[in-house]
Amino acid sequence: MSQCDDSEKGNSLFNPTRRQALAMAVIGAAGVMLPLGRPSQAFAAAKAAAAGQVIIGLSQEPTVFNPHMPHIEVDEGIHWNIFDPLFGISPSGEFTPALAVEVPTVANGGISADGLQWKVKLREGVKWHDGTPFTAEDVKYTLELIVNPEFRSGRRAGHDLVRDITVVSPTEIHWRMEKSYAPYASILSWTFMVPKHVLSAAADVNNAPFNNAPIGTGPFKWASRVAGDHIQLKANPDYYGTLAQIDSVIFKYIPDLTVLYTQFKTGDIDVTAMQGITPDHYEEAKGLAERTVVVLPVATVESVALNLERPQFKDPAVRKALYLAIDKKTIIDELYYGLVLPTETYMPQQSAYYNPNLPKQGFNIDEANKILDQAGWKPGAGGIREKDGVRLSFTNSTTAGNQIREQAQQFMQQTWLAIGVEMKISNLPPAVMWGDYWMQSKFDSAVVGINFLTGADPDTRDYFGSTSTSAKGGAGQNTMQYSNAKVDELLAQGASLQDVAQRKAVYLQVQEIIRDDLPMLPLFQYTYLRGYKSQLKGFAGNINLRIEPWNVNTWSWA
Amino acid sequence: MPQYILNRLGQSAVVLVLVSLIGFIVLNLAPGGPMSQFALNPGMSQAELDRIAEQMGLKRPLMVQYFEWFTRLFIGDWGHSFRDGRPVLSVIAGHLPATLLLMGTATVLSVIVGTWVGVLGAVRRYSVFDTLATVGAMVALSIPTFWFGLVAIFLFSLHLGWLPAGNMYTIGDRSLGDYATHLILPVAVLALVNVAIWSRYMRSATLDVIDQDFVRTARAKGLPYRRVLTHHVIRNALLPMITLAGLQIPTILGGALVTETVFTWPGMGRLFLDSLGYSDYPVIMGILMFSAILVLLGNLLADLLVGVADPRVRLG
Amino acid sequence: MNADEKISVAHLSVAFRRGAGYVPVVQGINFNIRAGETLALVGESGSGKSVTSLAVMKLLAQAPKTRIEGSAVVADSSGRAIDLVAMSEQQMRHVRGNRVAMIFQEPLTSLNPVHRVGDQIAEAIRFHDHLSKAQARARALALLEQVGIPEPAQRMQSFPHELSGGMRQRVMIAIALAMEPDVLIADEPTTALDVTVQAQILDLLRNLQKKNGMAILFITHNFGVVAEIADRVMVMYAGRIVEQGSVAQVLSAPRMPYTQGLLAAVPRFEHAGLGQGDLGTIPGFVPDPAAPPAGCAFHPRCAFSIAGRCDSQAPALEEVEHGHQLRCLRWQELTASVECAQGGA
Amino acid sequence: MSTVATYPSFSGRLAWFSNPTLARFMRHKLAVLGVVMITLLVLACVFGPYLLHYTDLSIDIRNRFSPPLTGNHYLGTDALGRDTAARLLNAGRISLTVGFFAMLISTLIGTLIGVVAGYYRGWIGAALMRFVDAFLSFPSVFLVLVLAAFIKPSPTMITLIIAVTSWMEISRIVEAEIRSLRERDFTLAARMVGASHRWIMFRELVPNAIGPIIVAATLTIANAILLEAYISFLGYGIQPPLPSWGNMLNAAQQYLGNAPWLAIIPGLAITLAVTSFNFIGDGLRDALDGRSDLK
Repeated sequence: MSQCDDSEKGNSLFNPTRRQALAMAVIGAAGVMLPLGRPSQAFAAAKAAAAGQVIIGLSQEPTVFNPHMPHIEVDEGIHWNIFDPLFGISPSGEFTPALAVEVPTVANGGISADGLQWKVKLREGVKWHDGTPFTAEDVKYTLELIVNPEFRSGRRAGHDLVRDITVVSPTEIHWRMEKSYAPYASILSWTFMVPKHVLSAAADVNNAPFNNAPIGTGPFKWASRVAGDHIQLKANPDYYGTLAQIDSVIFKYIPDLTVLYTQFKTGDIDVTAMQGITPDHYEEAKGLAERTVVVLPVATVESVALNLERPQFKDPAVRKALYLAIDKKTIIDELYYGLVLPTETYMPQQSAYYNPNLPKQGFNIDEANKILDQAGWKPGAGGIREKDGVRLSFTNSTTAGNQIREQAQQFMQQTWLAIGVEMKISNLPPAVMWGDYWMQSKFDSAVVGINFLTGADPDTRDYFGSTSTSAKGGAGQNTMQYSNAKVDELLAQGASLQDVAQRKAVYLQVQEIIRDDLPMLPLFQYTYLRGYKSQLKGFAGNINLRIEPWNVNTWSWA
Repeated sequence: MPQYILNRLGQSAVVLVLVSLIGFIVLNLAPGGPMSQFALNPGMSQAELDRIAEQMGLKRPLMVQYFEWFTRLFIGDWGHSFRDGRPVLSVIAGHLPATLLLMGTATVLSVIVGTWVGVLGAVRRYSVFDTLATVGAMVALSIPTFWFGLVAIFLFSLHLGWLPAGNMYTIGDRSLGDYATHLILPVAVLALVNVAIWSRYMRSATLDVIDQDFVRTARAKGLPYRRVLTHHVIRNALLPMITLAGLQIPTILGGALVTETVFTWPGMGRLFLDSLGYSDYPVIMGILMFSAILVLLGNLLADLLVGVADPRVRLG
Repeated sequence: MNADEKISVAHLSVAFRRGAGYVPVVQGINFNIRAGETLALVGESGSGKSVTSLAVMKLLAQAPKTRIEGSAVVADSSGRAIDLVAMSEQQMRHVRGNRVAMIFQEPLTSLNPVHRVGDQIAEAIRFHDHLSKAQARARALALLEQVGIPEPAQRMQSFPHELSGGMRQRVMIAIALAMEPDVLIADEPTTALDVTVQAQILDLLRNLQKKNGMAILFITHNFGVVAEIADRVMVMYAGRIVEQGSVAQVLSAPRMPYTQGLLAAVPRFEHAGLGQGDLGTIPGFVPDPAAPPAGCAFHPRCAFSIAGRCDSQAPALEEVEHGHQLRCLRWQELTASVECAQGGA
Repeated sequence: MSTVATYPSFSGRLAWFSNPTLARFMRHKLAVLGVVMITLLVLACVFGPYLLHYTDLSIDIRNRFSPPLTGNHYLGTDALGRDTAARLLNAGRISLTVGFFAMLISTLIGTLIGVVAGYYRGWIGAALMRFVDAFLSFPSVFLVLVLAAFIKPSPTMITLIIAVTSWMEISRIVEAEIRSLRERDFTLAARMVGASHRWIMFRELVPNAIGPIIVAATLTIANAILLEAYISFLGYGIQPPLPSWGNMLNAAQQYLGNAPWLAIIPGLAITLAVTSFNFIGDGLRDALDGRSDLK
């Protein structure tokens, strides 16, 4: 049964585990003759290898377990532990082989120099959780499923460029790209492989049993779910990579952050994830005995997105003045307890493409007033500035219920009033806020946290490309309706280039232009406060992913 | 009897159609929708959102969607959750036990305490106890349940650390005692209002009974006071309370929803709120329908119970 | 207390609390009833006759508060004299339904609607004799038979609403007689019944009384019924006895104008069972006990009242002949005219 | 079940009240307390903000989370350093206004439907009452939340949402009242002199049913305030920076451990207001029900 290739794990520690796997397989296949080994002894030894449990507290409930169906961040915490991509991405942004033996690059011949031909060699001996071998057919099935019109696919961008998928052998697959598309490697790094033999057997793939009892190749197997309460995963002893040392992982759904924190304090949960610990609890949490609290930067950047088609925002002077009149430091230091990272760009500071040399914003009401005066915006009725019949008055919206953000909003409202700008707050329920109101650019301005990147890739055409505005018939998230020919040109260039150094030059320049144009007023880069019991080893964030319980198989209890 | 049940069911059908129509129209005509939660996903665009909505059948005419949904109700197909794709009925069934545990415990407690307070208040009308109970009930009815829950959490969980702040059990424990400690706060909060309601009604029902001739007869027979109270006063005072209990189901259900939201109780209320947040229309509709059915069944059951408990009532 | 007197009530007064003080509703009632004797207590609604009977049983409602004074002496099961007025609620339990039983006007509302009649009878027995349920039920069955209910075994299972009015009152009587009490207080037991049924119930009571020799206090406002069943009559007005004597004395020769008025209201044809409306021929209403008229309580309604006398001087109870007492300042002046009238008829 | 019965003559120390209903109401100590509390609360909300040192919107972020009785912040400050007292009183304006108008609208709807259903029996009445039953047999919190979660929130919207989900009790009461009233002599008299249906319904019948309507309306305010607080607490109601008692609680929830007064104070205000209305409603019920004197 278990004939894994041992090449990667020469560690003798793994031997008992394989024996346990054997025993498990035999027990699973009840009725098969029991080989006269020493199963009980093997069992005891195996327990020493993967034992105990860890409880991860989540403030949202994972509910989508088919990684290719529309889902939200929290679901990916489950995906990462059950499934594998062909290759993953490390916190430092390097691709690491997973189901592929090596990461395809131009250098190793995996990708042709023009970026059109892809060849991927797959790991041998990998098995799905149900014991069926993983082959190139599964990869082909996965890539085709994502673009299958029958399938309710969460995201097709990039995959729709794939053509002529050829299974060369069970461990090798080739395909052709319609055009060179550098971000595709990043996209593939969180494209999880799903089993063909399970999904193709389902009558309706959109409602397949798989969707609520996923089968993957990852370090953990699906065990059970109590909807609305928790999900349990069990260590996969047949995993080809680093074997999990913790046997049972429980994702506990605790919708209230106060309760979540209380349970972290009392030790009912071992790790906090998602919204985790609120900034106001940071000081206290740091002082807790036997708890470790870390501040993990994430790629999401908080900004005030401006709808540039609104007459108020067409004048760059207005955008500059607004930016100057934000007391960023107070917002960050007081409301966010200094735990988030001030930023001038959309690019996370940990990215290789981050531009650290952008001009720093400084809170300056006088300067802002001067800019507006010079631009001809004169105070009118109620002290609100106006010019050519346009009043500097607009609404600002965000998701109702995001406490700290609402506080920041009200704080900005006050400082902007000081420069004769009236901002009315009109917050909306999430379903309303992020529906047409956002997607079709029906807002004036919005406070929003966006991860502008495609995985670790610096491509941001979706957000800043002039053809990405839905309200103008484009496809993308450029809801600010930003349009700059130079940026368009640079972004197209950056996406087609495969060379990192060349790309970097392009994106540094993009950041410069956007800092100058200010289609959105960058506030800060988010960090998440994460707490875990100090005995837990191996916990680490990954800025290139949307959620951190991504490497639970490397966790262990001291 | 069957005629009566048929009549009641006929009325119920009207109620169900109305409730479902209102719910359906509100959900589908309101701006936003289930797609908006994916709007900020990387690489998402309006075209992609439209494609998914199309695949989910959300782009068809509203009436077509409604009729399909409604007719399928009868074959037990309440649709699939937009979130996890499971059948709505099994999603609800998964959350029902927690709600029933909370509601059941709170209801039993409220009935016991409320009956006691109400009867005692009526027997000792205008006494200090009666006055306190009356004023107390009015205040209890005026306290916002969720706020009371917050204060209870602050006091007993955060400040004193005696009781858990939420959830139904500790993972890995799940002993009876563990359930019990988790139940205390939410049950107390939910029961507060119900005790108030129940005791007020019980008091007036008891007052109606206590001066009746048959109670005097019972006393004239020389029965012990307790026996007069239990077999004659309370037994009769409880009759109108059965109907009342049926009518109270919406209140109790609503109260459970509120309590669950404060104590992160993994029941239907929590599910409802989560489904609202994610615009999970099938589940929202399912819960609306389910609660309506629950209420109607409760009322029907109450009517049947009155028929059993009161020999004078013969349903026909 | 005389050996054959089953109940002896002396100076019984009842006052209800109203506001800060107490309002007297029954004042200084004296009577006793011998074994096998029936005393009728007659008066309009509000005259205090029901309060008197409930005071003896100590069954007055708890609100408003009441104050009972005087004594009501009966014999306990071992023959000792006990004063009900002085007894605690706990002690009263053993008297009620046991030594003194009571039946009420409305048999429908006086029976618990949700219990079977058999159980309601057996219940009384169980708690006095500490019998098993089965034994108590056997006694109940015998009692139903005794009070003349056909098919008693089936009726045991009936609910009160399934029985006719007469049957219900028979059940009430069965409950009252369960412990063979010394004294039966019947508070208008026939008022709510049809005339024919009335007669049957009165017959039943008479027969039962003959058998077990109990004393009956029979409260009514109907002189026809009084004539049927009572040995002696007591007429009550505004909480006081205004006339009492044997049935013959009071009914054929009433001396007190109030009694005369009551009797005059009864049509010549002995139409038993006519309602209270018949008594309305006396003008006016029973006075509010909180604000009683000065002098004779009846004077505002009395055709014979004399200003300056009846409205200032309270009459005492005077014996006019052996066993016949009345409360009127002018009875001697009036006697002559009454005799003339009767003689002339 | 009629309140138009002539009241029994009343004698005693309160005789100086010409109106026996008012006299009965004044004897109800809790009801009087309710009136006093509500009056004080309304006065405080209307005039109080002018007497304070701060407005509800003035942010002073350096002094956030001051506990009560810090300097001139009598009730402390919130997460933005705004004066809790000022916010509380301004929130009171919103919450009480929403409650009042929700009551007004739902009373109008309820009365209208109740009168029509009670007056036209037959199928119109039956159909309307089925409709009422449908609404009544439903946990209105669920419906309110569905409405609030998908509609752009504003005080007007919230008022309407509360109103359209809380008129049923009133229409049931009115229907029963009208049904009994329409058999009375004065209705027949009106009909005989040729009064129109509308005249009879709204000029003859409604004024006579006004007692129970007022009682129900008072209790509706109480419920509307609670409902508004709950919706806003869940974040679907009145949106900040506009304060309401409910959204103050919502904002306070996160800081429950560190700044509990932020949660306790608005809750007390809600309880106070709702209790007062409930007391008043109870007192009115007793006062308008002539029978209570006879008991």
